[in-house]
Amino acid sequence: MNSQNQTNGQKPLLEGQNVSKYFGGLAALNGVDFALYRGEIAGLIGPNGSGKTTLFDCLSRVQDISEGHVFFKGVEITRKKPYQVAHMGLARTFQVIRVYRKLTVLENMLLSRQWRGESLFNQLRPSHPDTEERASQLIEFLLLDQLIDEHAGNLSGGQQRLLELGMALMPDPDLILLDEATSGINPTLIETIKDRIRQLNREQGKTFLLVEHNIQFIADMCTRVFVLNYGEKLAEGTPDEIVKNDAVIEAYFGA
Amino acid sequence: MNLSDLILQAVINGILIGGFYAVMMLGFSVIWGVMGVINLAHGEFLMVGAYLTWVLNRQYGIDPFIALIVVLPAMFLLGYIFQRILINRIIERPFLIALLVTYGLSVAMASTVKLIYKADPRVTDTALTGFWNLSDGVGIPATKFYILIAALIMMAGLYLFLQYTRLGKSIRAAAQNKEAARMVGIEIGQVYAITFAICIALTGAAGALISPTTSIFPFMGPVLTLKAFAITAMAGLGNIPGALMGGIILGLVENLIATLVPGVGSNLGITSSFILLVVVLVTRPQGLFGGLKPAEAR
Amino acid sequence: MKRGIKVFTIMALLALVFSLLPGQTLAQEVTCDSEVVVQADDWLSKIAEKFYGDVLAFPAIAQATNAVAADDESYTTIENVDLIEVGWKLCVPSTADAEAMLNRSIGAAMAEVEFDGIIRIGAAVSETGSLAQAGEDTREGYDLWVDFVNHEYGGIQVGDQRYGVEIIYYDDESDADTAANLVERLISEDQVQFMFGPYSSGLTMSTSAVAEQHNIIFIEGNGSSETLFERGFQNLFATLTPASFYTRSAMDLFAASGVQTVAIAYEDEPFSASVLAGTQIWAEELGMEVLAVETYPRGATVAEIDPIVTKLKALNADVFVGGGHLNDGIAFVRSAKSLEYCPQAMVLTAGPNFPEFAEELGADAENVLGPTQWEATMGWVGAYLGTPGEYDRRYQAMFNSVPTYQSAESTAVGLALHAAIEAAGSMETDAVRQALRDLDIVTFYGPINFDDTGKNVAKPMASGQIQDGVFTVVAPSDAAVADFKFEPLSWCDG
Amino acid sequence: MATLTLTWQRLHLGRWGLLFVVLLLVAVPLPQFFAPERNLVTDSLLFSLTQMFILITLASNWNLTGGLTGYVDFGHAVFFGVGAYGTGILMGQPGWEPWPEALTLWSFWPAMLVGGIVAAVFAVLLGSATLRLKGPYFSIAMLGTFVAMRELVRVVRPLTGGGLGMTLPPYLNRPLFYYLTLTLAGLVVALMWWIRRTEFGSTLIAIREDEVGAEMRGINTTLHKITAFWIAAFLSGLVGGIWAYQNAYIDPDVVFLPNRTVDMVMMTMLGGLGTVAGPVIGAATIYWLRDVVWSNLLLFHQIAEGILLIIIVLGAPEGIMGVLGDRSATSLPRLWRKWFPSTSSESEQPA
Repeated sequence: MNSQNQTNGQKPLLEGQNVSKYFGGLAALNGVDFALYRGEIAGLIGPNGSGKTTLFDCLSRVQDISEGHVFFKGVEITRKKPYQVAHMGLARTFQVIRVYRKLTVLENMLLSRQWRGESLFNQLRPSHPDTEERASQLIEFLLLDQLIDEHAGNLSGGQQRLLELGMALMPDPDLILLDEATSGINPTLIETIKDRIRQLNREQGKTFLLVEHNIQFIADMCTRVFVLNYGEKLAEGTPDEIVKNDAVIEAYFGA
Repeated sequence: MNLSDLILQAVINGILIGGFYAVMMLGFSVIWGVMGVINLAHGEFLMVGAYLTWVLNRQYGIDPFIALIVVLPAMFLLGYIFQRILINRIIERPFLIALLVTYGLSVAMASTVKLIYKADPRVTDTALTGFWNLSDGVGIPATKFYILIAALIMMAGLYLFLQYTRLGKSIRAAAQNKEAARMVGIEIGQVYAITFAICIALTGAAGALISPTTSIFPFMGPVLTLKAFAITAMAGLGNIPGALMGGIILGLVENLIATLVPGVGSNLGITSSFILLVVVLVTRPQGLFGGLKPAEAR
Repeated sequence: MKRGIKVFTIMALLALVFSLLPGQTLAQEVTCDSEVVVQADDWLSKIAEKFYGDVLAFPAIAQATNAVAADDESYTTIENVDLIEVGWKLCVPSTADAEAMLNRSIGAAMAEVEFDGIIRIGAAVSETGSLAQAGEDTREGYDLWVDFVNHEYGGIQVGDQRYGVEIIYYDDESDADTAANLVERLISEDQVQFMFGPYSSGLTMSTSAVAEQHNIIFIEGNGSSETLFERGFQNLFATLTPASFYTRSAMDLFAASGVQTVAIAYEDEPFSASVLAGTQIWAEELGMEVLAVETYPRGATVAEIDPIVTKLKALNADVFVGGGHLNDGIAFVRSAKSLEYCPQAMVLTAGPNFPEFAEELGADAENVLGPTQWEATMGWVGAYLGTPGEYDRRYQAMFNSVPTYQSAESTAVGLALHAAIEAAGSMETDAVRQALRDLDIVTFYGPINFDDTGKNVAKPMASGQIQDGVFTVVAPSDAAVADFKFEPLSWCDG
Repeated sequence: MATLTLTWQRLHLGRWGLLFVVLLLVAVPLPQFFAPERNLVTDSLLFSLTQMFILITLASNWNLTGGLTGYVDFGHAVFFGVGAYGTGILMGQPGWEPWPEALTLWSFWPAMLVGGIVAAVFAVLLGSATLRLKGPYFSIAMLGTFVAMRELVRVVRPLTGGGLGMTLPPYLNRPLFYYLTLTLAGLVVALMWWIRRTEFGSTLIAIREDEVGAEMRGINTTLHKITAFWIAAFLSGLVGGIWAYQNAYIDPDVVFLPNRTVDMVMMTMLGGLGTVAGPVIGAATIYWLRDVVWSNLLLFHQIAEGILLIIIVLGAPEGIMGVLGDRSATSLPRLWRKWFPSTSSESEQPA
């Protein structure tokens, strides 16, 4: 379907123009251009330190973008605050798991609801039943319903990743950035995660951008793959194109 | 004595007191840098050092500067003991715990000293007095100059120690990265104890140095702790050149404002230094001069 | 490195041993006739009563207990004879021993002094905190008066009855909240009939308000800030000369010596502030010019004082007047010396009159002037405690330390109450208040005569100068014992 | 009975809530037993309780920023001070030309209220700068602000009377202050309890747990932090005003008392950081402890207090609530491990 998207010239959901990030002297990102279209599952790969997570941080505005522009739904978000970007419907997970360890699974989910247009005053009441409803549905959907009142800190790494995925889905975003969604997770769970992602993409047309070391995962899931190396975009294309690409092979295996 | 002379004198005072500030806060800053403990009992350790000096000075007529020979090791031991029985328990715990425990320690120490020596203010006598007149009335107070020298020597000593000795290196290693330090077989507990002991020795020495210039009394600690706090935050943790810079900056700011703004006396001196601190913190949380370790919340 | 630590350790231990030398007391040989364990609401005089039939013999018990406590852990050392705790084990010597200790015959004494009751007086003084040291002086002053009334004067005469006195102390920790609360407690729980003041104007501020509210007479000798008396309180009386008069006599001296200009710098807290406010007034009256008025914060160290001294040095006024308490007084002299600040004369509002001042500063203290409420050398001949000299001896015998004027004015507080009650012939607040208003007596401390606001307007404030290491009264002429030396400070060449 | 328990559960009060309500029921009629001659409830008792309520209020306020939001504020007393001086200046009559006549000789209630508002505004301005700092740096910055304010008050002599301080019309109606502070304490605790249950409360905890995460999940952390900050400041400002009026006299040293902040922290710690009941229990405990300690060991009480603090903090970092909370806290070996962690163990997680 994404092929059509590109052919009928639909505006990209997320677009980066010449995105660059410098730490002091060295460039973590150097003029990266990319476009992401509604309803696709794209992959972002590259050797360690190639700037994948930095790119995510820039997109979700945790880190300032030194140069270039980022557009989300046609709106420039280059200088927006993280929470504003989140309000616009961009959610992400983290390579280093970020859950509220001292809060229960349910509370974690409730806190990740859509906050757009909520005045502080409205928040001076307990969570809305609908929010709780949605939260418990998602928790079920992610097979965490036994742990719903468990402190997030007590969950296993894999369960925490699922919880993070849930927290990312909670505000019903249009685009979800998954950072190392499968690292340190046992294979069966990986399959679960795959199913969930596919299901969401199929049924709700959610767009995904995955950062992965696990090439197999990428190959299975993605229709398009970007390859970063030393902060520059090395290649872009379908998974099989990428695995055949010499530059990529060199970058990975230094052959 | 015209305005320029006045400013000159203020600058001299500022630099001299700055030297003292530097050596006074160095222990505080290194302890914070190496073991992440914010020692609110810092001023009290200084006070103990000062009282020890006073006893030596009054009972045995030992000059404060010579008393250092005794004060340093005595405070070293004191520091070592305190680290082993108390500070050990608060390392690597939320900083709030360290703050409260050391605060409790400060209260206990001050009141104990008050119990032994009463609350009367004391002062020591040194042979190194005088005033070297440069131009009409402007000059260098000798005692404070010698204090500055002593301070510089001690700081240089600590610097060399940290840079070149094996122990010093392992202390820096521990500050940079505990785990790695453990891996390469550094006995971290011992390193911490020695570090703390050295810092307290230094602090006690600072007490000895200040004793002839101002009155010492059991409750003199908190003000100094505050200043150590301020300078550390400005200078960066455990950064010796930074400490000197920070100390002198604070000294200059205090003196210039107090000397040049009419009517406000030295009230604004302190205020301004703290406003300066807040500004520095907000604009440059890692401190002005970097430091032993990246200044992140512990 | 390990050996290094060992060497350090040994030296360090030595040093620590040195540092712990002071504070040793010799225990004299005492045999306990019997021993008691303190019960709830016991106090020493009560126990004394029980064993000797003499309320006033309690010092013997305290002395004996302390003596044995020195080498027997099971006994408790009594820090403060007015405060003993349940469960303490006390040593009660035989009557003979007790008489030996008090060197007077007990029981016999009782024959003449049989109290018809005890007047309970409350006082919150600072045992700890920033004001601890002056607080101690205050308390010792009160204790001396209590000792005098109970053991010598034989109780306060009210009509045809004689009352002993007892002061209940609490520690206000130099903290206003605590002080106020303690006064509340003294008045409404311990049911004291009269209140004595704490040390410092700040604490007197909050405590006197409480007493006023309860309509309890509140006499104080250590809060001289003018603001105290501008609140229209009925029950507040102060024996000491108000702060604004502190430097009066010194200023007169300067005027006589042809001083033209004055520089002022003071610790920014109520007492010093009013002293220096007064100084400005006198300076103008006497036609002197005030070149600068500077302030420095409380608890100032060399860091805060150096800039001030530098500034004043530049202005180069004839004399310097300033200071606040003993701490910054000492710091100021040292700072002035180190920067060679040489006014023709230096007046420190508090400091020179403390023995510690000359003691600590040695030669540097020479020629420094300071106001004093009272000195042992003064010429007053008073009712009750006799001359200042006699008071001095009595005080030294009791506390083996030299009395400061804080102690003297505190004792005077007691005497004022004493005189007023006897004059009123009653202990009713209104009667006593009236008696206090009418009071016009001369004591060892000087004349006491309160105006409507409760200030003691009768007593002049003296000025003293450190001469040959001794604080010597040099003004006013009727109190002076030596001439004012208008000579340069020790670190200045004339 | 059954229905009652049901409604009870619906209130989500929990056992501490119950205790709180019971205490309130006891406290309210207390002054009615006021009978000095019978010495049942004396002025002194009322005054002590008043001070205790003040401490409870302050501790709870501190807990809002320090406990829930995780921003350890070592200068919170500055808002108390601003409130106190705000009230003092409005009630007094500073002889200073530029100061408008309209802003003098107010009566207590409006003065107190405005004092609180001033404190809140000050908090918003201050917070927008200092709340960017993390961990101890925030603490230092606030400590610095505290000291700076104290000295500034000295310097603005014509308005504040400088070191001379200023006197307020003395009005020592203990029952009044008792009820006033009781009400305030009650309100504050109720507010904390409510906030803790609301989304706002959870977002604060989220900020404490992981600020970046919270921000990225759509929470406007800055706004929430500052809100919590000024709410606490406002309440502390009110307390300051009350205190000033009750003490009838203010000067920089009695108002800007460093120990005041430390007390708040200490009490919250003892009770339990970030819990609603914690500050209340902590404040009450320490206040009465002090009462006992200071009246019995005159010379040693400060030493005792210092050591006590150390023991509390090392012994029970989660405070009384924590100890009551986890059952295993009573198992000795665990306590031993908790109290004497060997330095080489990574057991403790950072704040």
